[in-house]
Amino acid sequence: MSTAVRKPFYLRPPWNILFELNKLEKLKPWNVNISYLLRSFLSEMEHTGKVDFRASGVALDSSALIYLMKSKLLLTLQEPPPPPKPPPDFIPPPLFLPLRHELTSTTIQNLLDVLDEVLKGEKLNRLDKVVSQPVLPAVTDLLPQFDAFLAELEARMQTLYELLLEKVKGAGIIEFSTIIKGADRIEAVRTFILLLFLAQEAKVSLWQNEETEELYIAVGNLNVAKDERTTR
Amino acid sequence: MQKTNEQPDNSQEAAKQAQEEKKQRRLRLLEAALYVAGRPLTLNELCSVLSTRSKNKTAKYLKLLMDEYSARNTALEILALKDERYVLQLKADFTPLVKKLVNRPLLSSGPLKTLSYIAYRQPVPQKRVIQARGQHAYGHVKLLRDMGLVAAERAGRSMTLRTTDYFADYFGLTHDTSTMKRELKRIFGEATRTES
Amino acid sequence: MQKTNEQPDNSQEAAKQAQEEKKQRRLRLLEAALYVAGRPLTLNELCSVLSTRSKNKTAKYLKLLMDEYSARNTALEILALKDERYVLQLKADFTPLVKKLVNRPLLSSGPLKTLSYIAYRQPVPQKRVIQARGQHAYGHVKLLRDMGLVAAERAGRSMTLRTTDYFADYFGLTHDTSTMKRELKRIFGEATRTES
Repeated sequence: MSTAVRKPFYLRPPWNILFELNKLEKLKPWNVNISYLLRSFLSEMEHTGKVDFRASGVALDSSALIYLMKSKLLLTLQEPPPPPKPPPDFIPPPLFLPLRHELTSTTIQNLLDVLDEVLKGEKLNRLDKVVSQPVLPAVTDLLPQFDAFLAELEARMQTLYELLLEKVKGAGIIEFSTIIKGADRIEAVRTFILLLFLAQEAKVSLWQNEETEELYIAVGNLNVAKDERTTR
Repeated sequence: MQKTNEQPDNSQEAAKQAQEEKKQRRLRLLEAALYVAGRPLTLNELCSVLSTRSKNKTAKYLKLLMDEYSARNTALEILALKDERYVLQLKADFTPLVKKLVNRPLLSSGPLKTLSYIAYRQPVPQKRVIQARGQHAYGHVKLLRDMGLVAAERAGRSMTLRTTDYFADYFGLTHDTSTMKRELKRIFGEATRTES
Repeated sequence: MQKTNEQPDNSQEAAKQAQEEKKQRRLRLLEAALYVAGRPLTLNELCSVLSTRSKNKTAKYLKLLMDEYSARNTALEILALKDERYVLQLKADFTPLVKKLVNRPLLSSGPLKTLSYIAYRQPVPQKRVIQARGQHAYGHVKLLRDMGLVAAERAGRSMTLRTTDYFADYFGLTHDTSTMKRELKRIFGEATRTES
């Protein structure tokens, strides 16, 4: 009976972060390596031989949430943490100048000598007076990776959405297990994450049967009666 | 017994000495201020060096310092100018003898050009100065303001620049702005007439 | 008759007086030179002010002038530096009291820190200075170059910075870079020791 009392492995660090959503909200998403967590989660589950779809589902949901948090931060242009700085160089204390009175050699004649040149410069500047607008770097220069990421995401979402529409023939409900039949685990995870993004855009709605743990995907304009089992 | 007898003398002596030290300290502070400024200082500026509001008191100490300098055999002199200003300077007859040692310009040529432009066009919007002199002139204006050669006035969202009294003192021009501008225009005019 | 009797005395007196005047004249010339230069002057430069080739003679007068300054109650001092150089400057304890009256930039500690870093690491790539001191140090370097305290040399696409002779003069340091760096290490060493 001791196994029943013992906590499942995924409630221990580092995976516990995926199962304690209240903690997750306080975290900086940049500090979470989703890929590592999910890989190790899967291999640990494989190792113990106990495949728990429910735990997998929660893990996926949490990962998707973290992914979303990262995406949102990128959208608000929060920069990823800078690389660690090299150890600081020795900065000697300021050298304070001893005060001396020093006569300087500039005369009004010197001032006049340069004025001539300055006034010529003024004329030239008026001739080629260009309205200089503040030059901001193009958005693509700032966020090339983000752009690629978004495009990739959009494309995959579109592909999945088209697949779903095809399967349900315009509108209908389909099980998650049907969609991922024959796919390996990573592919299943990818599909799940894409589903979450589609759900966020209200293109699909998702709910889960608590008994069978099957995930249902409603596609198109379905008037689905919601019951108390409806979950996100 | 002797000790008690001497006490009044001692304390009197001590008070006198403290008074003298205080006076000397003030004279030295004024001397230090005039020396490092290298330009005429107003009585108000000198009051602030002594941390006093009394112009009379400061003027009294300045008189003492001036007397000290004139009594001493020295190449330097302290003069009282009009408008309650005071200056420490080299006596005029020494100037030609040591002038060759002065080889450091007031400003390097970039900031000097910007200064000449401001002096010629003043009061001039900072924007116009930048247009005429380029983006790097922002740094020049900063330097010129730090050096007290140029003052800025905010007019709405823009900034107007003009030269200061220090500028006038340095180049031996009058302080009165309109007279100074006439002087400047005349001098500049003479210099630039050939150009047009 | 009286007149003839007095003649030897008078001429002796006159000679003595002439001698004294000559001495005073020389002291005043040296004082004037040190005052206008505001930087350390070499014994050679000071010889030329006295129109003499005798370093000994000039050094003797300088000694007299230094004694005169230290005997007098004054805010100023004349110091003999290494390499036979002499400087007139404000006594250090007056500096904080009159600093605000100086019409020269470079009194804020940011640019001074950048300057001491360059002095300590010289010759140093500008890139490294920016890395150590941050982006705002571009402005500091510009200011230090404008002030003539730092010189830049282009080496390919990068820029190497070092301090100028003027810098060395200002701080009373030797002109020889490696000796100067040793001197600085000692000064900084002392400064950091007291800080920690």
